Amino acid sequence: QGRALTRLRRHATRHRCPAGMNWIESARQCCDQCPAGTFLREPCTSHNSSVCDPCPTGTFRTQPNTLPKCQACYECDRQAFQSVLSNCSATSNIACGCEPGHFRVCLDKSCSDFSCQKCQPCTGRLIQRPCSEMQDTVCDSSCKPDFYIEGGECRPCHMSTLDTCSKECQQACGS
Amino acid sequence: HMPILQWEDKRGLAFTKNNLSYSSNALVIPVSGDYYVYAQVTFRGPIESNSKASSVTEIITKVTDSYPEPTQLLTGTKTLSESWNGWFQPIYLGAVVSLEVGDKLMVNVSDIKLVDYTKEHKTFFGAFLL
Amino acid sequence: HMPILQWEDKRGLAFTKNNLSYSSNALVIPVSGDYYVYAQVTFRGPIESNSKASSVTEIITKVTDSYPEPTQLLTGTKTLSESWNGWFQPIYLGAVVSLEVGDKLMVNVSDIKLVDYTKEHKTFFGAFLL
Amino acid sequence: HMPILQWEDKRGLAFTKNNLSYSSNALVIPVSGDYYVYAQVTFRGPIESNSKASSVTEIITKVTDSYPEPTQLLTGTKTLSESWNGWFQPIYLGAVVSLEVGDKLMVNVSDIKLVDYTKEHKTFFGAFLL
Repeated sequence: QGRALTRLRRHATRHRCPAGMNWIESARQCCDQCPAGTFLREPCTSHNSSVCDPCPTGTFRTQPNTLPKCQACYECDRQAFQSVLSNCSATSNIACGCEPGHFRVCLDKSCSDFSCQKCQPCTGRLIQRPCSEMQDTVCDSSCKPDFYIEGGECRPCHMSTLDTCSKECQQACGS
Repeated sequence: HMPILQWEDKRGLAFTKNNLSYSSNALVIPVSGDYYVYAQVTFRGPIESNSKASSVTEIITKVTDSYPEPTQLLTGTKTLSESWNGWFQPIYLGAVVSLEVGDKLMVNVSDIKLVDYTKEHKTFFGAFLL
Repeated sequence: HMPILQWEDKRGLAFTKNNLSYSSNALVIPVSGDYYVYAQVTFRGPIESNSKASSVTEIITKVTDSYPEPTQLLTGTKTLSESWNGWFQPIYLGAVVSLEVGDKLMVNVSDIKLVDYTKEHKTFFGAFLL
Repeated sequence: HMPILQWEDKRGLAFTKNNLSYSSNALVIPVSGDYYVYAQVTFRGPIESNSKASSVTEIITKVTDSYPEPTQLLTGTKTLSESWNGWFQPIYLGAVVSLEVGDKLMVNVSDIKLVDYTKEHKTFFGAFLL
């Protein structure tokens, strides 16, 4: 019995409220939730309902709630090449992406935190897959025509001179 | 969301008192008020799986029964420029937050396999009412 | 002196109470006593300007009307060995200091452009009376 | 054991009160209870001796008359990937621990020569009763 009791006690402290309402400790009763985009300025009383106020600018609430404050909007890291995909509104946080010519380097699997890194240029190579929001450019492993490989870089044939034209250079650029 | 750390709440240096209880990976707030909440996670690597972690992140999160989304309270995120042999990286977080009775506090990490859980004095989590 | 950080003191997780007020970038001490003062700044880079930061520094400073020079209370300074792609580096500071009514607490940083101000749970500042 | 740091307890920002005293490198606990204990050590190198430190460690330790072995309460350990020119690395630790009257708290470090003791706001140690 002791065991059942402890389990019971656990539930007794959790107050059950009808859907769309939450238990408010200070009011000692269930109150209506405030809609998304607002917060609970004053809990309900036995004779009047919850007082909800709109989230002040720079804050938001995505869900119906009985919370005393709204959440502060994030900001996009403009100095680190982030761009604004959608602004913060009363019901949704700001969404950030990367500026053109940059891709996301995720800090964790959910990629909620990321830095924006410059896409690699495929100098002297064909582009296998262009740079996208989530991935760097994929360059062809071999050089474009009229380019030769040297130290992992593709160099234009016209830049080479007779004595600097290595074996690879001669193969790619002809005599 | 990121994986949640599990904690020892009785043995060794660990303890809970004044109704601040620990259940299903969370500290449960017994009375509304301002709390100083803190946590340190020591990360270490590389581990055998070849996943080259480029960064580690620790987040103290609040979950409220009455709201479906967790709130991130404190975050420490550090990129790793360590070479391939063994590395250690502690991240400490602590601040005052306003909490309501019934709120639950948890610690999330970017990769649970990188957490050094071997010694209680290297990775720890707590809160006290002001 | 190093640049002073500006803080949000009302929206989101931020709050002030018991007359500990925030004005012109400083927490103003309402009553003399010992306070636990803390701050975390998350630094990140590189940023587009080509300045290659070799280190980052965070200092919690006290300014008193009765003394012209600010006093450095807590300092965290870390060299950076990061490579060219994105890096993150949090610095947390916290300690007990004796303060007089009217003292002002501020956070200075080595380079304001390197501060990650994008999320309130990554960079924060506070104090409480013991 | 690792070397023990010595502290200034009177001059500058340092102070002790309410019978929390400092003697022979340790804070002495005057009354049993839960304390928030914290310490930051700023390490820096390389120093002239050619010992290439690969990591730095800070440990807050408790010594009790009634038990011969010291207890490690909090540990921060960080590998160093710094290059050969000057590096700085702060380690902050803080948590609530249950202490008995007469317990002694000390700070041990992996290498005393690497500790930056030049400024009181870079390396500090303290505790307060909850």
